[in-house]
Amino acid sequence: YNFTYPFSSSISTANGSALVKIGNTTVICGIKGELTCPPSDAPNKGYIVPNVDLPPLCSSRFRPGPPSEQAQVASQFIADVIDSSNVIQKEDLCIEKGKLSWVLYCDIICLDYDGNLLDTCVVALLAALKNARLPEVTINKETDLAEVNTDKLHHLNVSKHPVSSSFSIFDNTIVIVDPTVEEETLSTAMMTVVTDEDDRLCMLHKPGGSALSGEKLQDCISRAVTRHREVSKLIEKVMDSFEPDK
Amino acid sequence: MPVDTKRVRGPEESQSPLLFLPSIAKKSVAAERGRQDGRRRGQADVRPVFARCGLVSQAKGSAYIEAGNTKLICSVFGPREAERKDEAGASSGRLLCDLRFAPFSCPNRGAWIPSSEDKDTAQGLLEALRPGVRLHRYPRAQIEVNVLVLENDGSALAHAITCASMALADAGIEMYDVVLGCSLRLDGNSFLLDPTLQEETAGEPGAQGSVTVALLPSLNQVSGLQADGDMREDTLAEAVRACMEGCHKLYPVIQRALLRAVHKRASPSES
Amino acid sequence: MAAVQVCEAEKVYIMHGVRDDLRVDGRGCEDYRHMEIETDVVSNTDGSARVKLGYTDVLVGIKAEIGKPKPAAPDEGYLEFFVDCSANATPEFEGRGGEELGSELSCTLYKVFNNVNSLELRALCIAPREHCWVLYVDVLLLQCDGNLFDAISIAIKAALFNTRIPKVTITEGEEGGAELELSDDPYDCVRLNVENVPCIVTLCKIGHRHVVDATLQEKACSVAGLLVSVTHKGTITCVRKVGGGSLEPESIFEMTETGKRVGKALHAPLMKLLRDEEAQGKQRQKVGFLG
Amino acid sequence: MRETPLSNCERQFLLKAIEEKKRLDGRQTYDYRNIKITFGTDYGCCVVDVGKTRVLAQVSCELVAPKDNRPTEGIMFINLELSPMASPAFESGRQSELHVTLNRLLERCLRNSKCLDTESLCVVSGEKVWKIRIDVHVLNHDGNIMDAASIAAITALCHFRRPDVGIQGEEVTIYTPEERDLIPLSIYHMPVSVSFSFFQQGTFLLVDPCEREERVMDGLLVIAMNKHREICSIQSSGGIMLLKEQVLRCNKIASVKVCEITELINKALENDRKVKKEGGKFGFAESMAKERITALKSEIAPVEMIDIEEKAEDIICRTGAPCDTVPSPVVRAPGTGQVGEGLQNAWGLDEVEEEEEEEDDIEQGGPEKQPESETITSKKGDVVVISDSEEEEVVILHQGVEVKDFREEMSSGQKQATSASKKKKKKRKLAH
Amino acid sequence: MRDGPNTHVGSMMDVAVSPVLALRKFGCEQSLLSRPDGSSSFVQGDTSVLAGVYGPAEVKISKEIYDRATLEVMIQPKVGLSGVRERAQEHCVRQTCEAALLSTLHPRSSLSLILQIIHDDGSLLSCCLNAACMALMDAGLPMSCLFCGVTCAIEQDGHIVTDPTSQQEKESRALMTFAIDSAERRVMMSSTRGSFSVNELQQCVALSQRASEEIFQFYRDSVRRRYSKTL
Repeated sequence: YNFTYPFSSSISTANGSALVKIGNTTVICGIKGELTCPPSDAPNKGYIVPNVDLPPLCSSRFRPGPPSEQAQVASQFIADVIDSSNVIQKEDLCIEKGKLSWVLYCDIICLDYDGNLLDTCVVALLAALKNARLPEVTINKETDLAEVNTDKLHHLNVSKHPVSSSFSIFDNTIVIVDPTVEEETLSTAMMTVVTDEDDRLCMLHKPGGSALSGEKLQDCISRAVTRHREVSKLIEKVMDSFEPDK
Repeated sequence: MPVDTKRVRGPEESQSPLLFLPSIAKKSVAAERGRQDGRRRGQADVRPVFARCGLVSQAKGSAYIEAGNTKLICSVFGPREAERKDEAGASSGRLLCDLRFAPFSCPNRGAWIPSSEDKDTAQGLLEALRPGVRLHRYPRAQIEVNVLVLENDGSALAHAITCASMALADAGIEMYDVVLGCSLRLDGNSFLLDPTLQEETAGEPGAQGSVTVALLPSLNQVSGLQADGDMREDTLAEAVRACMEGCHKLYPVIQRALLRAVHKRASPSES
Repeated sequence: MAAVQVCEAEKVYIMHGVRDDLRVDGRGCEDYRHMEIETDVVSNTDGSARVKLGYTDVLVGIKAEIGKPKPAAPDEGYLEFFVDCSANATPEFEGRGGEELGSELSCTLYKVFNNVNSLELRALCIAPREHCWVLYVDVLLLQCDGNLFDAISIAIKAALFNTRIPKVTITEGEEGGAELELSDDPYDCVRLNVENVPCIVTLCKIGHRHVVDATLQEKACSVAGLLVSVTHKGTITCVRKVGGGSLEPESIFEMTETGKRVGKALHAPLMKLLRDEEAQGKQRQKVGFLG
Repeated sequence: MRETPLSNCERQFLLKAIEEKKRLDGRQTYDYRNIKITFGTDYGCCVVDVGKTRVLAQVSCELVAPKDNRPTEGIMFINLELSPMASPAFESGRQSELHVTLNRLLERCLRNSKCLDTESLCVVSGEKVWKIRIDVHVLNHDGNIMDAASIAAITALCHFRRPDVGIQGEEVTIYTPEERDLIPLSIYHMPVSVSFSFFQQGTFLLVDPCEREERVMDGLLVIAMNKHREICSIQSSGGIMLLKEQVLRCNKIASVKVCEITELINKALENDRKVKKEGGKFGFAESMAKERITALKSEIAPVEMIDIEEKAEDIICRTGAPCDTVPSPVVRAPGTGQVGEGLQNAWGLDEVEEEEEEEDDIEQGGPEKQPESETITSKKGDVVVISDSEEEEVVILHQGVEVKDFREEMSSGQKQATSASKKKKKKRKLAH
Repeated sequence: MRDGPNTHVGSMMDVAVSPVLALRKFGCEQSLLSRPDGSSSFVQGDTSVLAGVYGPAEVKISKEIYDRATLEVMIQPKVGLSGVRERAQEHCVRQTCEAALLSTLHPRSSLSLILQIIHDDGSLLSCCLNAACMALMDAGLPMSCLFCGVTCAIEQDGHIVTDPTSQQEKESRALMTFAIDSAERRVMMSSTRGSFSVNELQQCVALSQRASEEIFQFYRDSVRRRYSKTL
């Protein structure tokens, strides 16, 4: 592994934010909560809207304009991770059934692209969610309008801690953990395993590429489990060191 | 209605919780003599600035600047082969500027698609930078400047100018001089130099205005000037002078940051 | 922007001329070209004007529509600007070519009108938080021969002068909601106070002097210019540096000074002209687009 | 990708054939190609083949707010998609001229002819109406897309059933098909378009041109008509001048063709209804030609699961449990607002390097405790740079990065070594 | 010109039916469209996908890769425009095809694969993969191996279901789709939803490998049948 440096930075305009650096890859995640009507098919749920942006700023391979295919795939990956792992119970985001709920916009921007984007994004998302605080909202019974109390801030209830580990595979023989951008382009396949704290898998994402046997898969999974322990310990420590300050 | 099919979509409408704040009388900034962060009005008081070069490993040059809560990151790519080949680009290079605000950079969430105002800010950035760069040294090439505002707490354009010129210098692009930006808010009869977002938006209605100046400090040339609001000619002149003074205060800091970056580049080869 | 190629010798000629306060077309440094203004040229708008400045030709139409006020200013109406650079003006605008210039022009117009004094926005409010008038200002470039900003700003002022917004009365609807009723009488309308609407003066630095109302040739000789928008009282609502060069601080001060002086002098005859034209009323011979 | 251009001799051959009243596929001048309509398993979905041209139509619906000026009318939305599958010349995401023309023609044929009773789609006046959306995908382009699309669209509309709604006070509930039967749309008439192509300045006329013929034609006349011989839309394009008699003749032909096609559609609908009622097999799976040599079907294939579990267990056991002991991350005292720490390497790398890392850590630990980012404060106008802490810090942070870069170079060799060792490990496992 | 719609009645595979662990009836038709260089429609139960392949052909300069062919995959949903979810599926299918195709044999050229969803009744991604493989075969593109897609769902009670319908998908706790290669039956692609244990994963992998045998046998049969006349 390269080094992991999660800096939980404080962007005061966002409800929660985190800057994470793995090796040279740097990613910032900002969370902003807004109020909306809950979806009609699930009136007791809120929304989580993750989007990954790869601006031309982070590497010369990205062009300005609408998000590239890679950014879209990364966005969908993060959305799937949120769905599969239940990192936040969407029911927790509901304020009043059928009337009002939170929508969390999780905007993830890559500042420096040097491979292993997905892992960095997942760590950034998790750290930002853990550090996000939303104001209290009550519905005024008389006027039927929402009232926001910015003095009372609540943490989100982060129920699961998914951590992802990416591997670069070279022809079913060599497996490299935490690949850099060079290693990613040279590899014949990529694989990302997302695990949670109960050692269950949330995601086994291998978008094609050279084939891998079941044994090899198992090997990667057990590495991912170990990796999960390291990373979650790290996030916890960072969060702990934060709390006394506030 | 066109929908953005290239991003994960949320609900069709959502409102910022800030709109639902119980309507407590907003704290009036103007009533106080001083400023909220302890700086004084009318004085060339710039917020503490933290600047650093060379953060983005993939870019030719990059810079990060933090002034108060305003945080910006900038990276520079190029010179590389120009994409548009028209006659105008034959003799001198093209400078391309892209300035974006992160969706979470403002109190109200912004959209991903840049508004025309963002484009205008980028245009202002381009006009301020262009006089400082020796573009004729890069015929048929283009230099790309990308600025991302991570958090906007006022004076975003001014700091974007400073940050971008640092990144250009870090990338080793030939320049006449660094370009420094400074902005000012005219509130009533007093100046607020390097205003915060609150100072930019709040204030008494009436005599108001804002001025942003870009300066080439060692040549003493103004490379960019934008002002709006309602002001007299002499107040404008005074405001421009105040901004220039602010730029000069910034100058040694930027110089130091650049020097440090050069030292850093030189040292690994020695060791 | 539509640019012309000017050779070195011509540049020197123009620069020397400017130094001696004599320009290619015989004007002095602070003189405008011949200007023609006609209002009420497009019948299906609420206000319109056409301005010809030399060969520059712009048409402005204003449409008033009822909209919702912006949450930040619930008791004010607002203006929307759109500048259309059609391929009519120059073939360079074909396709998407004119888009950039158009958005730059409209952004500047937003800035120019971004202050409380230039237009009484409160008068455009119908019901706070609910309804207000939105003025859609559409600018069409018919021909470009330099100094677009000035021509557009004058045309907008004339069109705003010409704008008539129908009166609106609010009645209680049967279900408790307010209903809006537009007055049918074309003479029962609101006029806007355009006294304070600023005009833009663009100054181009050529050599050591600066000129107003530069033609395309003159523009090609200057490295930088300053755009100053001035009200009739002489206050400045917007300043922008344009062009790729830089300016000395002293010359900026000089240029704003000139801008203010020229701008202030521009307002009085303009208002007089507009009033005269209106006074002629129906008898006025419409020139229209054939003239 | 670009379309393969048509060669001159091909063009001449085609024109010559038309002059001799012959067509490539052996049809007569006024003949249509074979029209085949098949339905999907769900309502409002059909595939129409006109010769080799194939079009898929799907109707869907949702509740939306009506348009302000038409508060009691439902909305009909038509979207024709030229899928890149149909022809290499079609690009996805870009609106070509052909695309716009066809969309507009289809809209005029269906929406402007008011074939659908939009008022019956109103649920709550001014608040909720049904929006009927017709998606037409062109799957294979062999000429005369317009006719195929119009047949597909109207057939899908006739086939479609929308769910029933109930209104209780302000609540609008949509019933599932199990609760209440689905309701068909009320269709006033069935407009079908017929295309005529003209050659040699209008001297020769062909019905239902195929792709080759479309490429050599001079002009096109599209007439949309229903079986009551009411013209719904008519458009000529291609810049030919037609005589009045020619248009009238086309009209006559069209009325005959439309009747035939309507008959066919009704028959197909009837057939589908019957099959559905009898509980027989239907859907695309059934409509697939069994007799073709290119097609094959298989019955339900069982998958044995006997030793799956053992196999899975086996794999897991062989790889062994992940190591439980995790090196604890080194956490330094947090600074004023930012925390940064390095994590030690977990496995594989040499001890020497780990030592080196620790050295970094120590170096880094020091300054980071100090407050960050104070550069200038101005006192009475002059600049004082409190740069000691910052300078040091910047230096260190940079060193962090550089050391890493440096290490990367250094350790690239090691990395290979580690991966090689991994490889060995795996081989050993396999050898078990 | 490829062989036309000759008539030939083949024998149906008739095997004992087990209600839980089975692939639904599946069928395939190749070269059914006239324009594309290769086309196929693959039907699994009620799920149906149509695939068309163009290429190798001229490539746009901006997309040119100097040592191999550029593969583009487009998935067209039945209703509306394709969004981010389709983009992620396209990405999976593209990388799987790229691994199987010997694209170095056609440098500086373009291959495009278009998948049109005809009907979605569960196991959509695996049906897309199967249709893609058949279309690539039909187009006669050189491949190092074949691949097939298998979807497994884990129900709430822990039972594994192969080739689930959309109803089963909705009720399931976790859903996995694998692409299996024909050479060594290894996992080429994997895409999952929901959380599951390692053991469950390995069971599903093993199951998919078993199920892939059936599909490859089907591939073989259909190709044999198709070329039976020309032999």
